[in-house]
Amino acid sequence: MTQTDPHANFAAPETPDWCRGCGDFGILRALEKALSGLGLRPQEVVVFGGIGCSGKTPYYLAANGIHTLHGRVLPFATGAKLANPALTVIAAGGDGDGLSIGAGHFVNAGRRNLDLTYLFYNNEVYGLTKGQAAPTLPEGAQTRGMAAPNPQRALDPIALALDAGYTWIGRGYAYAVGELSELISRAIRHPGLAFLEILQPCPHYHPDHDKAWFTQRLYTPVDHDPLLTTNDPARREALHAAVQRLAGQRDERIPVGVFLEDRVTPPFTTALRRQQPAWPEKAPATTPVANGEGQPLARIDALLDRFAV
Amino acid sequence: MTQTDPHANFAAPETPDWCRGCGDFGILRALEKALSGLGLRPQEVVVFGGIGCSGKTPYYLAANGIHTLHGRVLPFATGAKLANPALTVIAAGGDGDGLSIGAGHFVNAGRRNLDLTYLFYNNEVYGLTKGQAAPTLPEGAQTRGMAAPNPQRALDPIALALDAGYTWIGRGYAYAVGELSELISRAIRHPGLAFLEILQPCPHYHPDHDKAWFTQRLYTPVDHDPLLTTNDPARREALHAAVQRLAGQRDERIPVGVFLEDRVTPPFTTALRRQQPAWPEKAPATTPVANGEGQPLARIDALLDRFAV
Amino acid sequence: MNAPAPLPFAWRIGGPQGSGVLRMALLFARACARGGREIYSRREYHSNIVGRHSYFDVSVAGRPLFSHRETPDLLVSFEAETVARHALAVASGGVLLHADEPGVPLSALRFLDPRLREHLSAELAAGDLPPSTDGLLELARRRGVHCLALPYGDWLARLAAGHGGRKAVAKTVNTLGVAVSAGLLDLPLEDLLWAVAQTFAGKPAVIEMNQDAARLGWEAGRADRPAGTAKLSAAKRKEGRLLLGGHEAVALGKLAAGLGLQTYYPISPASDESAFLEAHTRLPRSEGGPLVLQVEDELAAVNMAAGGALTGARCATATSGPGLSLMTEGLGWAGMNEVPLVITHYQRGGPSTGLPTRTDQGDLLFAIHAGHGEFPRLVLASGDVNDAFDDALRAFDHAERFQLPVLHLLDRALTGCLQTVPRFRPARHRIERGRLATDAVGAVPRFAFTADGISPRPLPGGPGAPFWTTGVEHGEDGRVSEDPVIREKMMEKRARKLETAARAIPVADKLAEFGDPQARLVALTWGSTTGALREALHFLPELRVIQIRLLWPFPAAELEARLPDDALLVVVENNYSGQLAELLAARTSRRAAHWVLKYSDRPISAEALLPVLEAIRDGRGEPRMVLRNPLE
Amino acid sequence: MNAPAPLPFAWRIGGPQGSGVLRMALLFARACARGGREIYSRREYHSNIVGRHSYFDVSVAGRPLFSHRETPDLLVSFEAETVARHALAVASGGVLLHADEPGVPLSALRFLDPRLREHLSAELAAGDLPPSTDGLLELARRRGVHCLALPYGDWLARLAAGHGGRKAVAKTVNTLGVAVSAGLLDLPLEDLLWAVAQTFAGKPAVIEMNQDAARLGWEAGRADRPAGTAKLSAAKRKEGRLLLGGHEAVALGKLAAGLGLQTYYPISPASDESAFLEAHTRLPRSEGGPLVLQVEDELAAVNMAAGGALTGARCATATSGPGLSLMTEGLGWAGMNEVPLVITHYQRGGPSTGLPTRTDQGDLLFAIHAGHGEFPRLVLASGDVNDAFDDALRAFDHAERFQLPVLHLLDRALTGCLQTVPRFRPARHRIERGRLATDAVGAVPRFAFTADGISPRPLPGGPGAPFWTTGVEHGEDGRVSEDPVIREKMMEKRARKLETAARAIPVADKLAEFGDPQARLVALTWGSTTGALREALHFLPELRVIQIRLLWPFPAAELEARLPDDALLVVVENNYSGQLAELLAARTSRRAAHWVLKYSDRPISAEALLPVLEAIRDGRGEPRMVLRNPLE
Ligand SMILES: Cc1ncc(C[n+]2csc(CCOP(=O)(O)OP(=O)(O)O)c2C)c(N)n1
Ligand SMILES: Cc1ncc(C[n+]2csc(CCOP(=O)(O)OP(=O)(O)O)c2C)c(N)n1
Ligand code: SF4
Ligand code: SF4
Ligand SMILES: [Mg+2]
Ligand SMILES: [Mg+2]
Repeated sequence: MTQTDPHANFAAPETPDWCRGCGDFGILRALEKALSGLGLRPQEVVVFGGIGCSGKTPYYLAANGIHTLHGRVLPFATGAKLANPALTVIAAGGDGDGLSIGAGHFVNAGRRNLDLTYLFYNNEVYGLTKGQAAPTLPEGAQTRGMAAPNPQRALDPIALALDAGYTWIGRGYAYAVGELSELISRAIRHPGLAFLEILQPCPHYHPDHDKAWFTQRLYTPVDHDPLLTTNDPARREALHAAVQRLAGQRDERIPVGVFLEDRVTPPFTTALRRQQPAWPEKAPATTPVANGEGQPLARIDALLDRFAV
Repeated sequence: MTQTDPHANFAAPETPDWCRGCGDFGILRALEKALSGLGLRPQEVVVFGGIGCSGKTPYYLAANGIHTLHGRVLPFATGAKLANPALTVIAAGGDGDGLSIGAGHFVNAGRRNLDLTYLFYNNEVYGLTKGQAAPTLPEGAQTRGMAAPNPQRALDPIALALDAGYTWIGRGYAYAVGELSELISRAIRHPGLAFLEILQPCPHYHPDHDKAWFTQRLYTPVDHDPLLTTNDPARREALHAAVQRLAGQRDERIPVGVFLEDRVTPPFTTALRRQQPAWPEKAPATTPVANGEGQPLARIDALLDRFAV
Repeated sequence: MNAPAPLPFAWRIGGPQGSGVLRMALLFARACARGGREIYSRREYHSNIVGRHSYFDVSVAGRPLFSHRETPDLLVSFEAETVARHALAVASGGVLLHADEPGVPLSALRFLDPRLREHLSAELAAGDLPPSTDGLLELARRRGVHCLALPYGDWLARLAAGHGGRKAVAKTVNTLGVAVSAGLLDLPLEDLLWAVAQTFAGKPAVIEMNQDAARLGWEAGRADRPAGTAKLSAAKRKEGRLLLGGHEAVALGKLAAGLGLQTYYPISPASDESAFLEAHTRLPRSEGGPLVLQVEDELAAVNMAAGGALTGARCATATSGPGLSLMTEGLGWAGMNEVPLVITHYQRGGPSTGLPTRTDQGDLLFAIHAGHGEFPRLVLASGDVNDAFDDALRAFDHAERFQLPVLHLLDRALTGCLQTVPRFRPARHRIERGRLATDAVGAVPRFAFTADGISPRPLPGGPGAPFWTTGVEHGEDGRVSEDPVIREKMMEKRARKLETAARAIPVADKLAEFGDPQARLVALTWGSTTGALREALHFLPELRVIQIRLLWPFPAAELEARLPDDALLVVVENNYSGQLAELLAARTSRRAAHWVLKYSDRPISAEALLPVLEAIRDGRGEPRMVLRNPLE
Repeated sequence: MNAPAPLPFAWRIGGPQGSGVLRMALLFARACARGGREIYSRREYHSNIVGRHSYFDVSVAGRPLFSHRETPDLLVSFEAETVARHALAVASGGVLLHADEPGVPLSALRFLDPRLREHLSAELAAGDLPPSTDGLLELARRRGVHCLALPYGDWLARLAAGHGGRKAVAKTVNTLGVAVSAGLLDLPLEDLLWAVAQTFAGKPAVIEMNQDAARLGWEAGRADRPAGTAKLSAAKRKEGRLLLGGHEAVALGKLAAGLGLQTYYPISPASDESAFLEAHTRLPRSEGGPLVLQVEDELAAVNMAAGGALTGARCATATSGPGLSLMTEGLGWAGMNEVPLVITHYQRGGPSTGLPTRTDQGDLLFAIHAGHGEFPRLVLASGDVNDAFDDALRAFDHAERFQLPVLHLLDRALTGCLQTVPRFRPARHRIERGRLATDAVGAVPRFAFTADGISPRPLPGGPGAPFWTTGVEHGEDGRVSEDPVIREKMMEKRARKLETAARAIPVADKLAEFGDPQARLVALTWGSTTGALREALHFLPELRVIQIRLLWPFPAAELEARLPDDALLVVVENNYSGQLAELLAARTSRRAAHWVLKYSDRPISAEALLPVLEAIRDGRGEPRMVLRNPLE
């Protein structure tokens, strides 16, 4: 992250076509604010969107915006970050995108502590396809788009992110723009894989969970210390158990804030350098492949010699 | 499960083409034993295999054997069980099959407490494609098929199964055929979704983890009570925490046995009957669709009336 | 168009998504159909939940209709964006209903496409008019369009009195607009009131309120009738008809077929079918009924359905666009394992996410070749709502008789349409379940080599012995075999099934012919574009239309036998590359002389097709002719 | 074969998987190549880790070779199953080396395919011989094969003394067998010893032990030479040659191209390439070097590579069979977003899991049509190891110049082969990176409409302004647009790139011609089957061969221009349905008169092809001729 051009404006002129009152507006504003507050240059920020109402986020930001495929936002973002580690890479996608069709990537991304920020919009429904149950919708719930109560049980994104190995985990709320923007900044600043669940009201299909519903329930746990700075297995176990407990609270009281900030697990860089010591300095995206005449710069002579007869 | 024809022989005449000493032999024998011990009829048992050395299991069993696609063993098994709930349905697949390419299904199957048994062969490698790292291989480990140490971290199948919602969770060891067969029986008898991790030595690609390695480490926790018979959240939380702790032990001491047996969570049947009260009695596979003359039995007249003009 | 007399009457309604446009189109269509008339309508909408523009065209006539019109005789609008988008499309002599409100500058319409804004501004500038909706109304007037400003606000105020206030009645504005148009057209009030009752069925207070609005609007319309406006006065009622869309017809066909399990992952426009099924799983059926399950992705959907089909249930999945791409591997597995699996594929604008709510016929060659390796499959495509029901029902018979996956293709135009059709008669259908292994002793192996390639199919839990199947190449017993001779025989066996299917399927299910069998000008098409050609036949008697319904195996011999040597072949398709034309070239000795294509992902209408076909008839056609309409 | 003189010498070795067959074939091939000879070898193995049968054919000659032979002149075997499978294939007059051990009944060979067991038993019964390996040896002898029983056990006992005992030397049995064959063939001992040193490089003790075994075996072979055995005596050494396989050539080509990121999911046979790359990421390169990452599945692999390519890195993924099916959606995204992405696809036996370790050319039409909707892509196919290197290198240039996904097809026969080729000369290549947006002010939008369809490509972090891309249809600025006119223009722009590519790619990269340009008999092919045809040219001078290297866009005009009106077209393919023949029919005015196909998923050899081509030449050919060999 280059720290020039502070407070660039990340708002794009495009008009969002979200429904009135959609939580996505708040998230967009919080993200703009966070990016601008971090003093990032729009050229060096790449926001990848999944497919869904949420996935439209990059359209409305003045940063590089890549609208990907349903469920594949993490692979795209991962590829970009590997190829050009100097970029600030953010993945934004819905709960269906992330935990239903994208669940395999969700889980496997946790195996690589790559410096990405994953914003997971939890509205408990499929917005853009007209209100079906998302994998975060509790069993028995029935939203406006459904013909019958949900027969399937909900997955808990925080618990799964923890199991999968994400090293920064938090939860925010779409309408609390200030707090959310602060959480996003912290997630971006974290030098590993950050997962931020954002509780996002969908007034169109899930009107029960409106502002009032959330306001009654949200709280910031004061006694929770998310920092992991020691390799002591007991501390890790205790912290994991605490995060699991926080994750489980989704009914009467819903905690928000930073749940885990693991400063101990080495970044993926460490592992990658074992294979490719030139990374990240000589990144695939920015290292020339040909000289002035177009001749390949890669030297494969020694390798060819192995096949010589 | 029909209880006629007890002790049918489930051994097929086919010669397995696994390597000498492969843990898969033990699993095969344990499975034969369990099926036979449960007094199941071969015709009513369907074993679905993933793709991998492990996925070949159904070839060698005298039960219906469906060799599916890499990573898709759970969807196939789910479809069969939904269509014909009278069948005993078992899914058998590798760790790559289940947690890498199949991780999305692994996680989402947990949302449906369907009466399936999932045997997950954990050998920490991709056997059939020549020894690459499975998603269960720890970071830094290097097996015989790998050019460099594993740059990615391991996933914990037990922790993920727990958080995904599997209602029976256990771990067994391939060479302990008697115990394993008992675990498989219990998993099959569980009326919901059962997950059994099987520690499976792969002498060919992962010779470090041989019999001796395992024998030194395996133990059965005596003080762990896997039964959940109450809806009391505190008990559930405590049990989950205990399972998480057991899951985490994979180095010096490795627990085996039943970790969770949740008798409280209702089977998927309950939820499905809300949509389709005729299920499971009138199952899709066994309910006639036409009368003697071939005329459709479904009566759509009332529905057509709605569109009448 | 050279023969204005028999043109169907064209009505259009537009408005932002979420404002009730779909329901109002249905209301109007119902009212017209109730009066004995036939309907065909098309729907356009954005990939958005609320706010972006959508519109509906409803064509009405005394004869069966299969195509919409691009130039409405009457436009119902409520706000400025609809006026801006459609004012220039209204047929000269037609009527434009708009809210009696101040004009809006085009620049204030946030969802108007920049290209369209420029286009309209240029038109306005050429007419020395301001870049606003007022300017556009004036331009319409100059073209002979009657623009009627409706005092929706005043009317709502009047209705508010009897129905709980302004807020409660706000939504009846739609009904008012529709009712005014009904009055203008002399549509019988009782048909309108019936349609209102149908449309709000189950909500008596809402019905009452909207019927009041309907009366109010209808009277106003009658009073305001511009001279020369078309009449849709009372006609003879016709019994035994349905008004519905393609996805509903497919769902009904599947239910009639005895669907046991439908798995799906939400996707536009396919999920409309699954939503309909989900709402109707409990329909009286002799016994049992389908399970309809939303699963985690399309990979799960296709393979779960295959897993179910293996046990003997009739199983299907339905998808669109990217969903089919993800089902490719599962399709191949079903092909290799000879599993009867039905995949209903609703084509939408591609590639990639494409235009999820627009129509396209771009997936034909993909459907035929999807999947690595070579395996038999059937590909059917429906041309209208009738076909959709029949094909959905038959797809299961094909799948079970020939033991292979069946891809049933539709396109968004067909799903989103409303069409009047004769009531479906499932009882006339004879279900065929194919060859099942009934021997208690599993004497015949699962993949036994047979003359027609079809082996008796055992079911788990059934009378036979257990069986094996695998996506790996296998012997007759379903166990892996890498033997070269077994491999050859198994490839030949599977391929033979396709020949068997080609022999067994009646030619009428392979292709449908319309128009003069002697005509030299022959239009070939598939899918919903058939409709525009069938409609065109009314105006171009020297045309003959052949609709290919079975696309794979391609009915090459049957088609060639029907084409005289001197036939002038025109292929009409809703895609860029002319995929049927490519099939024709690959599979027959014939070539299309002209390709008429449309790839703006709006459906082809008879209206747009006619001048092109006339040009071709008159020797003025280009080899490749693209249908365009900048105002759709 | 009608001209025995110039036939390459054919050597075969067989044994269970995991027993070192691959290494021994390499050892023999190296020894021969070292002596100035050219090599082509083919590999057959089961989808299994240890125990099932595998074998290797090595052809040797003084001229470049591109095809194997199906009837070895010399067979090296160590155990009964190899004898059983290959005894009947050895050319009459050839040599069969087997272990001096008691015969084994065929029924005791647990991995012998039942069909083959029956076939062999029938042959034996016909000759009044017992159903055992002894019977088969006798049958071979009757056909004039010299069967030499080798005392491997005794030799190992001798070697054991000097090298740490029986167990330590057990594996040298392989070297012994190879060395006996080398001695029999009069192959210079020093070449053999050099090859041993190469093959066990880095393990001095192992080299020494195996060189001792080599000497021992070689002497024994020299002593035992049956009269008339071919000689591979010392020839002139040739410098500047390589001996390698297709996947290694591809990996080298990618490295030369400046590969930045290769993502992959393990799959046979594609992952051999990635494994090779993983082992060589640290190769000296001016600066940097590729990342090679095993990811969670093929969906991740293709989309991660696309994500990397978006940033300007040269990115690729490699897969086979089912992997490509899963990449279909990602391919379409890259097409829609004009991302330079290279997908290397190693075809294997399909459909479904198919025959993962056998060869097939069944994915051509799938590669061309994969993905819903219509978008441009390039499809290249390599015919041999030379092509593999060139195409891998060029694929990136194509991808970046035309901003589209490039599918580089290979087939298992080509990956699994070993071929001697002139040393690659990457320095002669001129890398082209296409049009990049270099303006600091991003004046030109990402998808600007241009005459050739190619827009300057901005990179994130680069000098331009930020840009947008989306799989939804979009305007020049990369933002979603559902405007019908923009849609049309964007479809046209993307399609134009394919025309641009077709114009820009030199004809020599589109098709390669071999043989007499005047010959009437023209064989068309693609992929590794080219090799058999090139080899056949030596025996059939009235043949002309055209290899299609660029399959999409199909070089129809260039091909037609090269085909005289009276050309007799024969298509040769390793698949069931004749996919190139289908393309030919769809895209040109020509039809293949004969289809020569092989779909046992074993490669086509010149040996099998020749009689068929002769029959065609002589007017005795059938339209469809299937090559079969029950013993492969
Ligand atoms: C492969 C594929 N399947 C299905 C779809 C259709 N689709 C578009 S958005 C969406 C779900 C959106 O839900 P979610 O990810 O929760 O996002 P939200 O709209 O709620 O923000 C689906 C299923 C698609 N685009 N691609
Ligand atoms: C879609 C797809 N990708 C890749 C493969 C190749 N493949 C076959 S087995 C296998 C992995 C096997 O590993 P695991 O699931 O752990 O099973 P094991 O062999 O270890 O029992 C892979 C990647 C495939 N068959 N299909
Ligand atoms: S449907 Fe829901 S998530 Fe989508 S834009 Fe509307 S309110 Fe937001
Ligand atoms: S490779 Fe490993 S898992 Fe596969 S058969 Fe051999 S020992 Fe078993
Ligand atoms: Mg959502
Ligand atoms: Mg494994």
